[in-house]
Amino acid sequence: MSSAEGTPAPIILSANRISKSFGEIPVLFSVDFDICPGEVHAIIGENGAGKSTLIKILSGIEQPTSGSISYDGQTVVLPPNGAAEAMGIVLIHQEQNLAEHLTVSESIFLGREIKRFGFLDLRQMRARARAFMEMLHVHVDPDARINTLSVADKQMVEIAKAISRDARVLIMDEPTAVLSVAETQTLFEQIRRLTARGVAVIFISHKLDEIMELANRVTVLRDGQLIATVGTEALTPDSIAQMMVGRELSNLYPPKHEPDVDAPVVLAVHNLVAKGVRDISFDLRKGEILGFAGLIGSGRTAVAEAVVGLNHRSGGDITLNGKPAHFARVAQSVDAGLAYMTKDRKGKGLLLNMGLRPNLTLLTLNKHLKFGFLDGSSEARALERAVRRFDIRARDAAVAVGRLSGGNQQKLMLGKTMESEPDIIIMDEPTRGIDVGTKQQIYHIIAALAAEGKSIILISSEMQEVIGLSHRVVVMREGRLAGVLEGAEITESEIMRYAAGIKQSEHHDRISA
Amino acid sequence: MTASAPDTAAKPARAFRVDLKTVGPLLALALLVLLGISLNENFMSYSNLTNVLARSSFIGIIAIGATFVITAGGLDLSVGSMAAVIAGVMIMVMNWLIPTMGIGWSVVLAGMAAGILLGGVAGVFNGLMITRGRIEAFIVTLGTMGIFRSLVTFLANGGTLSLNFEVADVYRPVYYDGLLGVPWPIIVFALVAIGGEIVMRYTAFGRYCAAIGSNEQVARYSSINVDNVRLLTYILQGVLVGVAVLLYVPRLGSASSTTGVLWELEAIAGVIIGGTTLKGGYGRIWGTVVGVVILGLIGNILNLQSLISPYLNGAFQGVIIILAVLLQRGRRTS
Amino acid sequence: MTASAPDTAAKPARAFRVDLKTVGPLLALALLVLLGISLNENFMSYSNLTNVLARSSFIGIIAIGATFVITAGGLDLSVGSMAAVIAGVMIMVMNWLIPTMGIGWSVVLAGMAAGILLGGVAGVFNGLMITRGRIEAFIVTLGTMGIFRSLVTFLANGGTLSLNFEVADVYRPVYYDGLLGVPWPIIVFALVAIGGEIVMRYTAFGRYCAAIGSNEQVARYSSINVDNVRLLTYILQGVLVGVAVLLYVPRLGSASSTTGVLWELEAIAGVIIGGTTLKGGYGRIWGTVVGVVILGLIGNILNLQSLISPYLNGAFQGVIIILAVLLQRGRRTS
Amino acid sequence: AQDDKVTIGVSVPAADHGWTGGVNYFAQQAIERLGTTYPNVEFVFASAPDAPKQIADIEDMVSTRGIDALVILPGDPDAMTSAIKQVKDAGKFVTVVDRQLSIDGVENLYVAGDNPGLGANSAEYFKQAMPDGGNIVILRGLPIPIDAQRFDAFMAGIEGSNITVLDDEFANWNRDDGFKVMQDFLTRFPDIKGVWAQDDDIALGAIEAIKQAGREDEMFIVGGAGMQQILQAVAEGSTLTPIDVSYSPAMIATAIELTTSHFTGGIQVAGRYILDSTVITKDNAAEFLDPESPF
Ligand SMILES: Nc1ncnc2c1ncn2[C@@H]1O[C@H](COP(=O)(O)OP(=O)(O)OP(=O)(O)O)[C@@H](O)[C@H]1O
Ligand SMILES: Nc1ncnc2c1ncn2[C@@H]1O[C@H](COP(=O)(O)OP(=O)(O)OP(=O)(O)O)[C@@H](O)[C@H]1O
Ligand SMILES: [Mg+2]
Ligand SMILES: [Mg+2]
Repeated sequence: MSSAEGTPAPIILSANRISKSFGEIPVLFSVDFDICPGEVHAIIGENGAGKSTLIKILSGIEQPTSGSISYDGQTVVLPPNGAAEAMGIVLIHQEQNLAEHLTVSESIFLGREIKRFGFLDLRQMRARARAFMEMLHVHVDPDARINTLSVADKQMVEIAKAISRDARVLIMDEPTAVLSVAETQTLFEQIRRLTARGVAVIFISHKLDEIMELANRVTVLRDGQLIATVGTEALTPDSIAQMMVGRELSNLYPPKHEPDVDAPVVLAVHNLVAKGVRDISFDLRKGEILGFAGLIGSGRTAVAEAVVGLNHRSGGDITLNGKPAHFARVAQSVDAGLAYMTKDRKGKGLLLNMGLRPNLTLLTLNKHLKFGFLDGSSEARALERAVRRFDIRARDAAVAVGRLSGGNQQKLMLGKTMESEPDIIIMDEPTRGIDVGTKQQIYHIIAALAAEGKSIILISSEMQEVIGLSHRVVVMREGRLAGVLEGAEITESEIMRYAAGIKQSEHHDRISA
Repeated sequence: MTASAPDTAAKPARAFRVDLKTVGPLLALALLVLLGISLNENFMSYSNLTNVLARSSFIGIIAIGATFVITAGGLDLSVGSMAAVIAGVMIMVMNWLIPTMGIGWSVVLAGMAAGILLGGVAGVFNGLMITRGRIEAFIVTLGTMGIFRSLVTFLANGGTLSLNFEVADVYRPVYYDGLLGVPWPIIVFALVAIGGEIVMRYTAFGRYCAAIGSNEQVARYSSINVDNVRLLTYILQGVLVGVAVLLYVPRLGSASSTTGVLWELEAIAGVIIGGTTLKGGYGRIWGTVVGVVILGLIGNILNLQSLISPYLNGAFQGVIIILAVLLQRGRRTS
Repeated sequence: MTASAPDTAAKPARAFRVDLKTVGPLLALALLVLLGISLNENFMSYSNLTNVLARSSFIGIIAIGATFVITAGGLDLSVGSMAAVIAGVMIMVMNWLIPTMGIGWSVVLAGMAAGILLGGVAGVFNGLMITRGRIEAFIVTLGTMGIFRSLVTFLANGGTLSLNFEVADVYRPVYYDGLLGVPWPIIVFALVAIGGEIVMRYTAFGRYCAAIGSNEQVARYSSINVDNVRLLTYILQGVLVGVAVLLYVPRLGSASSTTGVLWELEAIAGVIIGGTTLKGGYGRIWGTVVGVVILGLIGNILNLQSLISPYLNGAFQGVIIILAVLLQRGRRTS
Repeated sequence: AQDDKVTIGVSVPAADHGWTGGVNYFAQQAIERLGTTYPNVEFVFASAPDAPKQIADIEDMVSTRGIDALVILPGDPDAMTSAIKQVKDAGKFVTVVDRQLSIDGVENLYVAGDNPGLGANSAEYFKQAMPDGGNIVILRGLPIPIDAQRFDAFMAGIEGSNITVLDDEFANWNRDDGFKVMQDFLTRFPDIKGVWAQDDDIALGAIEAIKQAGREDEMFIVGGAGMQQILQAVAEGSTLTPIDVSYSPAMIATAIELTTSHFTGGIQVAGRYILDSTVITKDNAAEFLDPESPF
């Protein structure tokens, strides 16, 4: 382990001509992959390319249909169900994998509890859990139950859990999808600390700048085929994207069409108070894309959920198209043309055991009634539309949603929300886990919607996305509105300054005065 | 049309299992029928089959309601006691109305209306305690199970409530007669089953039940009024218990504290043998029908043979129930 | 030490509710005790309290096993019948050993060993069918419920199995005597409860139960042997049923087909009143103890007064059960 | 230690079938009646679904209600014996009803029904009504000892006759089960001359099944316990239910009265009172009819 630094490092883990089929559907075709101690090896590829499948095979969760795995130079059959952890191969799943009823410290040590005299050493586990969380700069009580945490905090718990295991190979499947810049940087610090100690890290992300920053080598998959494995030095984000998508990617962000200055305000929120939200006011104009930026837990989601009636609102007024609106339930906001797309696709967005069709139409079933009964063909048409529009790729159209690749789940959820044909759309992390190619498509869709006169609130932890798309940006901090940025003010550093509390908005002071 | 969609996905190995999942209950049923035929030549007689189906109709109708409740992630333990109290009240209402309305169909219809109404009210009560009171369904319906059972014992003074004989004569045909030789209970059971299948598969309500049972949170975020849908399942359950009792009362014209004992267990067992999952999220009405008929046949077959000591009836029942589900066991692999 | 810890994270509004969740069952218990005191001055007498606790010990010990099963997302409906069959076999074994071993403690101890062993075997059977056979726990244990019940009826030839009187005299003190005036059943119950609490909270097994009940997949990916842990819960349940029967036999000295009827329902009710969730993932042993004692007190209180018609006992019970849980209803808001 | 206040505990099984329903009814009737007649006698009544609960009830009566006497119809006498003995040992007057405890000499007073007698008397009637023998079916109660006593006595009674028992099944002393089992017996056996249901609830269910099959002229049915509905038919000379065998749940009332008079009447009551399982025919049915009774 300690000899990580030297010259040609020995390969610690490799996949040799791995193929995998689910039933009759092939997903990986004879893929080779290897990783050395101290190295970060990134895997990139479109949604459904087979990245998660590959790393599941590398960690024993799935068994390959053909091909072999070598570990420490030995050909091995990895034990199933995460038992490979005992061998030093640790995986952070793409879909969060925590038991909701357990506490943070229970989750971190699940399966490898610290014991004293045969009994659990609760104190030590709690202390170490706290230490891990502090190391990651997360402010979460080790005794907090998982179901009280936000999606991002859960992700940080997953990371802490993985770091806590003495990994020799640490595999992370899109760990940063729900993290904002600051958390991502903390994570990277930890990854660098681990690689310095000789840990091998496999890293999957759709954020190409992260890849450029972190990875030593990059493996590109497309449709289950290995396209190339290249050293990062030889790459630019553009060239990676091209290898991934198989075509040139220009203009990730569409040109901004500023809405009319006198465009009417369609949604006005005044002095909103709710769980995790303290006195928030903002306006949304017709045809506008209003970005919401902030750190994890700054309350962006809480604002959205309070506005649409998913969470109890304890104060403040909401005006929709000039009329006061009180959404006691989501159904009312949907009817009023205001839709919210959650970022928690597993817990709140999709019914994982059901097919694509019932998931797509769940929000808008009433549109698919004929004489009061469900019209299957109308639902099928809706699915066809959504598949085309959002490029949902299910190798098997009848598959349960839980078996779709993460990105395709996200696209389906987008489709589901758009089915309600809202005038105002609140999108919470809309491109979570979506590949660059599709991201571009979605950005264009968003821009087109705005151009059509729809209004969009874009909550995103991906700074570039907020900057690239938004006409104005609201920055939140600790449940309050820290500032509103417009035009040329919308820059990364400016947003960060507000988000971190270095700068306070006079605008905000005015409102709360 | 859409129902089997999620299943076709699987790999060959799975495909076989998944097939079993659908065919499993039917296979168990077929095996039982073969067993019955081999034991007694009268088994396949028209009268025996109608007897069994007519008897199974009460539990069957109740179990169809239970399928909705369970699909939506709930549970109703009170149905047996509810049936008893509804039967008791129906009888009392009819007896009480005789002086004013005289003997005849009007009294019976009034009794029926009272029964359905009471079922609905009981369902509303269960449902409100569960949805608005936010108490576990198990506890609420365990509580009302005791309450309803006590109530009927109290009303019957520990004994039996008997329907006036003349009214009973008017009412009797509802159990014993039928249409074109098919007894009414079977017809009603079939209608409820078809209706249930349609509601489960071709209405928003059915879809919402599955969604709520699958993931309540997702349902809520999909603007489904979770509480109302859930409440509705309990009301539907109550009304269907009422319907079942409408067919039960004319059979013997009486109700006592023993009426409907353990019906809840039988209904739930029928639902689960039929392939609905107890944790919710997936319900199958036709499976329930098959499950209930399987249970009915087990009892019938036991009475048609002398090989098994009656002391071991329960063991035979237990073994068959487990085997019936073993035939479709692919399901739990997930 | 940790009990209230998980809650400290919450905001004030939550804190109050969460408080109720922990205190709820205790509050219900306190109210019942007050009711008892107001009804009868002998309620708080030493003999009455030890009577109630000793009686509750059977169900209590079984319910502690059920807490593990339910926490791990399972269910065991067979415990009542299992108790009957264990009691029957214990009695038969003891009667059968008398000629060889003579009257005395050795026979009793042999009987006890047989009881525990049989409980374990029954648990293994249930557990294997559920984990290896992949059949829903509801169905497996409904099946074995019938099988066990039949078995005891068969063994008793439809009647009663009675323990030889002289052996019964030797054995009797196990129920009726005690240590420092505390009857043995209460001592055993307390020990099992303390042991259960320790296992649930301070061992990996307890934690794995919660993890499996909360999310089986997560548990599996954490390299927990889900099947084995689950199997163990059923074995533990079986062994604890055995322990409960050890205390039951000296009290009644006999077993019949009616022994242990509906104990499963009472045990599950105790577990849930105590705050464990039926869907699994969260279990609380001390809550179960409180829940079972609440159930025991309800029966006692009904005997303390003559106000409520005995026909309405069940209704009173039902109402109290619902109220007891209503006091901790903050829970389901999530 | 005769205070002027006397407390009598009455413990019976829960009303889980028709006959025990009758027991509950008659016990409460007697308590109400005697309670008004003797203001200084207080009654404590409890009914229990199973043996542990019934033991709990009597424990509570002793430790919290201070009873002077206990009238008990033990649901499961073997299981109850030692608990009842404890009551006796605590110096209480004990009356046992219907079912014999497993050791002798515990009770002061025994008011007994005669379960074997019910079986034997019924068998006697079958032999007499079917001198040439023939096929019969038996619908049994629940698999508990009193059922076994009745059944064994009946089987012993018909031994040596030409009566063939085609099959027996449990009908759980319940009308619904009586109906189902009879339906299936009718399907299975084309030739049934007699049905021994040994309980009127079962008989009522079975009768409906027989009527449905239109075979009421082929056979007769003998129930038991003397339910009004059946007695009415017997009195009217029905061929389907030619007789009934008494096994009145009112025996509990007799026991309560006797026990009360032990305390109020100054008479020492003790010993055994056996209430016969009388065969009720058209001729003597009138004696047993009581329009007030719900049973
Ligand atoms: N258990 C499964 N059963 C059937 N098909 C599956 C299963 N798991 C994955 N697939 C299919 O395999 C393909 C590859 O999925 P995978 O999750 O590896 O993609 P990915 O590259 O990780 O995509 P993403 O970027 O969206 O996460 C997809 O078409 C998916 O639907
Ligand atoms: N401790 C908690 N208990 C219950 N719910 C909580 C808790 N913390 C947050 N939530 C809920 O979780 C959701 C996420 O809120 P949060 O304020 O963290 O969103 P956010 O700022 O968008 O975070 P992110 O940066 O991760 O997107 C909100 O609905 C909030 O009410
Ligand atoms: Mg993936
Ligand atoms: Mg038979």
